[in-house]
Amino acid sequence: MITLTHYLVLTGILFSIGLVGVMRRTNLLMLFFSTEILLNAVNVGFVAVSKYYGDLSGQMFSFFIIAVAASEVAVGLGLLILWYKRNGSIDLNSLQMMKG
Amino acid sequence: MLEPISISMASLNLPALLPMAILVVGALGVICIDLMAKGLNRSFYTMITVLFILLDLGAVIGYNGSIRGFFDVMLVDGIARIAQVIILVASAFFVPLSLSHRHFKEFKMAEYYALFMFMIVGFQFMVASDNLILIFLGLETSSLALYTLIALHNRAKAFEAAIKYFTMGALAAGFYTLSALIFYALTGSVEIHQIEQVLIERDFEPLVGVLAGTVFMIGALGFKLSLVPSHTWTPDVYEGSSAPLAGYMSIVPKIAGFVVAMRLFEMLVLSGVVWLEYILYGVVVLTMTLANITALVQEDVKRMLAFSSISHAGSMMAAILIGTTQANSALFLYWTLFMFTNLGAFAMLWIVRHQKNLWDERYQHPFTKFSGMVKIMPITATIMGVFMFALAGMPPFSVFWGKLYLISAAVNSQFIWLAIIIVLNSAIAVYYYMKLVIYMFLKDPVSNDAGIYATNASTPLKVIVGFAAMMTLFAVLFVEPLLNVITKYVIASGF
Amino acid sequence: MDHILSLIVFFPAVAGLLGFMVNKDSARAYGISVSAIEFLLCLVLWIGFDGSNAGYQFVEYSPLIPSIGMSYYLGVDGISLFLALLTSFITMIALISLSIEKDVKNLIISVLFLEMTMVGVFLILDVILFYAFWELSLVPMLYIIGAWGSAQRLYAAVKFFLYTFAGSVLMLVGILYMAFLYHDATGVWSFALPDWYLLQIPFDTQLWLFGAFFLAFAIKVPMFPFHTWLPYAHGQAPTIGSIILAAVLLKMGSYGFVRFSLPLFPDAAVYFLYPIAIIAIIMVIYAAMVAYAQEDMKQVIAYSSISHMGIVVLGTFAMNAEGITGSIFLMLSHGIVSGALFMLVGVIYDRRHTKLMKDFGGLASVMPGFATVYGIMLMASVGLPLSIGFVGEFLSLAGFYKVSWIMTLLAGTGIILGAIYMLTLYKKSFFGEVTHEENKGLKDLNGKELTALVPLVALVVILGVYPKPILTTIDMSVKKMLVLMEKKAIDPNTSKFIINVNSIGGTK
Amino acid sequence: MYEIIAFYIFSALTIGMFTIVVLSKNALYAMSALAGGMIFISGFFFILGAEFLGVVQITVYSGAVMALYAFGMMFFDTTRDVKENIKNKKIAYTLSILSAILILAILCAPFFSGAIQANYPSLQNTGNIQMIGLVLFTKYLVPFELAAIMLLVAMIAGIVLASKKMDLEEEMSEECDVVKEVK
Amino acid sequence: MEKFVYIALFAPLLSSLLVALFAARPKMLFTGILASALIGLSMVASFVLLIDVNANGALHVKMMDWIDAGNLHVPFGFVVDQVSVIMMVTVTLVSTIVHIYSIGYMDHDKSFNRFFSYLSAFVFSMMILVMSDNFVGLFIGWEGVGLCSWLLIGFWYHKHSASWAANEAFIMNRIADLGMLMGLFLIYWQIGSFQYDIVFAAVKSMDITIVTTIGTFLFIGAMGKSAQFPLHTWLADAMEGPTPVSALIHAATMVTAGVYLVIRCGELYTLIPHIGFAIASLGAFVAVFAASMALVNNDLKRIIAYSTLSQLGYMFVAAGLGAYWIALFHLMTHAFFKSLLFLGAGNVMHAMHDELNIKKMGGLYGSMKATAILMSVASVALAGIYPFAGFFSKDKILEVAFNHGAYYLWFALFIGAGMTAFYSFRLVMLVFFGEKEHPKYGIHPHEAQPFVIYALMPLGLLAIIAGFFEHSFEGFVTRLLSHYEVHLSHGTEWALIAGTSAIAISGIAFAIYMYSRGGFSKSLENRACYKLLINQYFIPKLYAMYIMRPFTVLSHFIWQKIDVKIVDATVDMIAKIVYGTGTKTRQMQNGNLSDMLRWMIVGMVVLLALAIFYRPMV
Repeated sequence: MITLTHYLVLTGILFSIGLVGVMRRTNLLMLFFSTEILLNAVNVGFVAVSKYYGDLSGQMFSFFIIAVAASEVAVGLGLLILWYKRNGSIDLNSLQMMKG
Repeated sequence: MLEPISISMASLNLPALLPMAILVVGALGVICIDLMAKGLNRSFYTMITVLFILLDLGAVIGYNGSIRGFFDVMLVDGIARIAQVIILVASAFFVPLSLSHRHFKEFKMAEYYALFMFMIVGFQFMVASDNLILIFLGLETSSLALYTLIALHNRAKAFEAAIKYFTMGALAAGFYTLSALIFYALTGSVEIHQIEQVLIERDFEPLVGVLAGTVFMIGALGFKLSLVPSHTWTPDVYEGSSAPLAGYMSIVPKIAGFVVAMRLFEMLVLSGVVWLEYILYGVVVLTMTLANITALVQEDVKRMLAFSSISHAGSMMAAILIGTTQANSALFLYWTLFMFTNLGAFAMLWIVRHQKNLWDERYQHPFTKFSGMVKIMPITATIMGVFMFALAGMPPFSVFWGKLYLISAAVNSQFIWLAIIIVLNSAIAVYYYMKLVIYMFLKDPVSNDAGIYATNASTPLKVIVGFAAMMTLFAVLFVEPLLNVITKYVIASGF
Repeated sequence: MDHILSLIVFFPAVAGLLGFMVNKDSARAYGISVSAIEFLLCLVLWIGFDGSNAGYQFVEYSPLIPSIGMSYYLGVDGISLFLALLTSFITMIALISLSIEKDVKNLIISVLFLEMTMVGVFLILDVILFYAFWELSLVPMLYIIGAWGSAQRLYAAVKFFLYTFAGSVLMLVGILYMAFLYHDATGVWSFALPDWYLLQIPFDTQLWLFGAFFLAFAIKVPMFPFHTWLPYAHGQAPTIGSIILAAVLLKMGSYGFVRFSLPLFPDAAVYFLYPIAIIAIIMVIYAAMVAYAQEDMKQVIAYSSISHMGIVVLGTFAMNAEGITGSIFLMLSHGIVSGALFMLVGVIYDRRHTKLMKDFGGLASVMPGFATVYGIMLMASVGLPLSIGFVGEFLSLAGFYKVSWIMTLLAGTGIILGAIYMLTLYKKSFFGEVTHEENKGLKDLNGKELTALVPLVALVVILGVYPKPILTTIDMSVKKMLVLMEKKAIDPNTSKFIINVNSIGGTK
Repeated sequence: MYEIIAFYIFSALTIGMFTIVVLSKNALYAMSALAGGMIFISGFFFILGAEFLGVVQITVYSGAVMALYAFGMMFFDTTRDVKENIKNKKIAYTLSILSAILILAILCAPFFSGAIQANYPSLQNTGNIQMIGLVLFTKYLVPFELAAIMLLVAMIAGIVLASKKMDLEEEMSEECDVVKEVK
Repeated sequence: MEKFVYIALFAPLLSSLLVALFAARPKMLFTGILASALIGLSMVASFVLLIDVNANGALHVKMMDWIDAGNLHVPFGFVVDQVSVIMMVTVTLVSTIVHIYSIGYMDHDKSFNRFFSYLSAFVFSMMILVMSDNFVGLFIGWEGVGLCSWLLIGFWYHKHSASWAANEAFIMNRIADLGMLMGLFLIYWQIGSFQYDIVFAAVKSMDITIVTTIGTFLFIGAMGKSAQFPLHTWLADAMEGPTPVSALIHAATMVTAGVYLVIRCGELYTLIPHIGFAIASLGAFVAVFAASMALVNNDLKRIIAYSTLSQLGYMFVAAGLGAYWIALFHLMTHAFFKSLLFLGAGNVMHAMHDELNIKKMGGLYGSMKATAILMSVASVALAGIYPFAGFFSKDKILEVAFNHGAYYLWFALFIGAGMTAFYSFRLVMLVFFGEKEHPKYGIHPHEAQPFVIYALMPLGLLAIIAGFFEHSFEGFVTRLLSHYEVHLSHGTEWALIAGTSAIAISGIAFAIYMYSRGGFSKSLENRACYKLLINQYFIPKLYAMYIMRPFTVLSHFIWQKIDVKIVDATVDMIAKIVYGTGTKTRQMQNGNLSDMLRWMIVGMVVLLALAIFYRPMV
């Protein structure tokens, strides 16, 4: 029997994978991929809990998360394009102008 | 099968949505005008924006409906209203900073103003709800708009700032959703008041779950409030943004964040989750101290102010930690006073902005830039000095009264050590504020040309700075009425 | 006379603001006029002051932030009256003696603002506003030291500022905690000092609160080991800065002890009496020895200030009318004398641009008038009877004798050591042959300097011979305070102690 | 039984895909894996009876988002292997492992409760999409509108950021009436 | 009579202030005359008061209140009783003569006017000292004479030695003054008043230990002013001042203030005879100790200074043993002949162009007859030869010591008397008789101006005849002071007188014999005891080595090591640590996005770990 815990653990695993990506990716585009993983992981959890409680709020949350994810992609890519036009690189290490 | 649904319009309480609607209309209107008439002057857009903000403000102040609205998604309680007023007032003052002497590309774009208004809408939703979904959406709306606004400054540094802010924001969004998930899993609800109810019913069991949810929420809000260790974006983003936006960022997103934090954390702290109290204590102390200490060694005024605003935010978290009515009132009082002072400080930076980095390759506003300013522009230097003293918590300038009230709240709730840490931090902080004063007043000028300092000065900017200076100087006179209003609303909303 | 205190407090600030309109050439005259008017106002205050009334007079009260209990509350009693007078007097004299040309307008405006804050500290009865004035006084001083000081001025100014600022932040917590206690006891918020006086505080709490206030005052006084900002501040400050710093600013600390530490926390004050007395004695001896080792004339006087302030602290903590009255009088006399001494150093510095004693010698023959005034001030400084310095020192030590004779003896060595470093200073710079060619052509005191110095000399003698009118007025308020302390003490032993140290007989 | 098998298969696939996303050196692989992973996630949605979300997941993510990423990737010319200069790998991996353990430890805790009264119960005899619609257009109408605004913001942002207006040189973007040069 | 009190007191002040107006001007003769006249006026007033007191008893005057705080009330009050009036007369008399003398002596000094201002100021201070009716008033005068002494010793301030000596005198006196202050405080807190009459009335019923303490503290004060061992070194060094100063301050008046104090507090000291005996012992020791140093010294003024020291010792013996009137009597006679001796020495110095080494003089009798005679008279009086003044007073002191059964004291004084006679005449012989050494140094001595000599005449006369007033003096002052009963048989008394006279005469004779034959052989100078004496028992060196130097070193150490390196460095270190932490924490802000993200995750990990492993639930 697949319980809620199964889904939550899956969520945890996926979220952790996302964190790994966030921490190790230095290509900004691929770093954004990792953030998508984070949101997707949470989506699974929400739907599972929603199902478990028979409550729709979770699904709603998921729905909006998907919307947010889509918006983020648009803005994020826009920023990346700007940066790329200016610097010719989307490597994270090129973002070193400001520090200290 | 589904029942037909009948909903009375009155129960929706649509006026609660009116303020946001006004700005949405404004934003859309601005875009439409841009489509129809190209090349309108920035002053037009600025003033239209200010007008809409004022209308919005009127709607917020004039609102007298019930607290709940629209299927209980909206929550227009006291703190929501105060926070909105602060957000709108701050916006109304920061937007006109676009009317600088120099012309900047972004201020010519109608999109800038539209995004600005959308951003405000996002913040307003954030504070006027206790539904985690709506809060999330508000947060994201405002954040996305803000990232764009930063990038619109169109400098390499601005892009860098925007990307850094964006990426960290995405991670924070992940934390937020995970936290919401945990709370949802715990309680089956995404509304803070219901979460509270269920948690209390179950006596916070399983505690580890509650704490995990809290931890991720600290992560998410901590990013917004720039709490250590999620604060690292702050100086870079402030440096990369234009001064008006940086100043804006030091005030408005944070007050929105504080309201959410207040709704969520205080509920937990006051219900006896000691763990959170300890953690918040630690975070508060760490944030204040670390930011202060790092600010000491900054070479750029803007970065210094960034660290200083981190530190101020840290001491505001103390208000949430304390959690009494007085502390919460102190938070809003402090932030109002801090708003005027920071408005002044950043507006000053905006005024003295120069096209080229004449003083330092790396920094736009290095301390050396301000050397001997009192000899060249005595009044400017004096006003800047007043802002610095105010930020340092020097009596009788504005921030002092906020700090006083906050420490008083701490003392009255027996948080003596917290109070001591706060004041010790202000003793450290005074050094870096003083550093600017020392540069301005006690060093010899590098150049005697007043022109290079005032390249960006214009009448609107001067008026704004003058207003901010007045508010800073004579804060003592309006602390009482302000406090009365704030306390009234804070009590009304049960905090 | 209803609002004379407000007038006295804010007149210099308003005048300072208007001073921005005054042309640079006339700034000095403007400054002198304003400070003279301020001094006259203070004199009017003294004339109007009812010497037989020990309580607060000319009280002005209006609520400012009622929801936290803060009010605009002014009042003057025998203790603060003369300190306010001293402030206005010294400011006037300092401005008369002013010899700086650079940015003189800014300087004068700063001094006027400083005057406001100093007078404010002495006359305000609302603790929050007291704190505000207290902190605010640092700002003009920072500017004065930092902008017109000598080579190391930035370091000195910053050190002065940070040290004293850092010291007083804990006081803020203390103040707020007092307010909390007051609210707890009465259900009303109040920051009015006379209200607080009536509050009885548990013993342990008193200890903590005493500590919080103590640090602020101790740094300001400055007490060992918190004194190291002072030599730098004095060493680097321009003459006018040193004068005001030594004459008035340091008194704010000792005034704080009298005004706050003793009447608010009598038990704690008695409890901490011996540690503080030991620190005071260390101050006296240590600072005197360090002063002896100095090569810079100004540093000698700077350290001598520490030494004298040690006696002030000792007198204050004697807890009897003699000691406290004496210490307040000593504050006045030290204000006048150290102010004059710094002014004198300034005179010679203006001429020679050095303050090192080895650069002088034989000045007595070149500048006899200067040497005479210096000598008079020196004798006042070492506490010669019939000079102003004796009365306070005698009373302070006499007062403390009742508490502990051995400590008084140790502190009394300050009299000897004071003579040693002062006479050495005088010998090195004034006696002997004129060894440096540059010194041969030095001009004696000019009219401006004489105008500034003669009133000081006159006061030194007049108040030395006839201190009674001042002493009785102070004494009245001090006695009232002592009665209060005795009545409100929690620990019966404290009351007993206070009664005992105030009565004749029974000491060993 | 069927659910168990599906869960494990989808789990394995998703985890695998996402692992490829975060570890692959090739951006194209990573993107493809991401797209795959998202589709497999929609599989969970279907398993859990959230058909509407499953569909949205596929359209929005696999359709819109991935398309955007694909365009971006072409623009950035990262179809080849990406050289990543990862600093402090050890710290990153230690942190990763730690965070994974902690998150899992917490999510393993049984913190759901049976005594929860569903606020918006899914009815047995109503389709998922119907129910969603019902809730979305009553309770969540305001968030829905806000989401619309957010998408509008994103759209404007995307357009503005990528538009020619932002191509101007830095110096040109700041005009001044009086130009003063200072040495 | 009150007005005479004020005249006696304020005429010197007026003189000082008036003359001070011209202090910076070149010499003006009238300042000297004015000062002398005003001091003379004071003297006249004092004599009037003397007569009045003799007739009507003591006079109390309260001028005004001075200090009023707590229970402490100190007025400016004056008492003119038998003791103070004697002191007043002595002081003003000697002062007047010294003033007149100084007109001649300071003739060529460019600071002529200043000198008279200081000198009159001194007289004023001394008058306050003796006339005050309370201890604090006495302390005013006490410190005031100290100040004037400082001014006058350092009068020729361009001389390093003079200013050094001035400071030494002041500081040494301050050390003693502290003791006195402590005594005053103790009196105050015991009795609540400083008035003599109240205090002396109260001490009778007080705990004896407290009285002892008070007596000790007061005597410490007296030791400083009267230069008793170990605070004696300043007196010899004080000879750097102009000679009239030495005559007035360091012989006749100020240095006797200590004795005056003990006499004044006689009622107190009679209660504590053990302290009195200690005082007497110290006095006897100093009498011999100082005389021994005078034996070998070659400095004209230092010899006289040591002699003064020695005579002060005699006075303390008398006072300590309770013979207050005898002490006072010796104080008075000593004032006359000792000032005469000094003033004569001043003449010699003038004649010798400020040469002080008596070995370089000799044979001055030829050119300075009057001075020689006057000095000889003074020396004889000092030696205590009948019928000169010194005989009466000094002999009495020896009698007292013997009578008291303190034979050691008596013996010491007895030896001292011999030494006194010897060194006095050694001086007379070396200066006025014997070989003329001065022509070798190109000096042509000449007698002082006639008015100077005339001015000295009264002193000479008094040195001769003052002793004959013994009985009337005794009768006068014992109205206030206690009587001193001598319980010796007439035979013993006569034997004592004979013995004392014999040793004095033999001392004189030995001196004359030795020095008329050219003095002692040079080889004596290599002896250890000579070295010891000529170096003043090495005490000044000891002070320099073991007090002054360590003090200086310690002061520098405290400043440079403790104050700068520890106290200040600690403060700076705190600031540096905070600042240094800033440079460290700044590295957290390295601008790398990856690190920023990691920091966020670190925060989460830490908090999660805390959430799992640390969950306080209070």
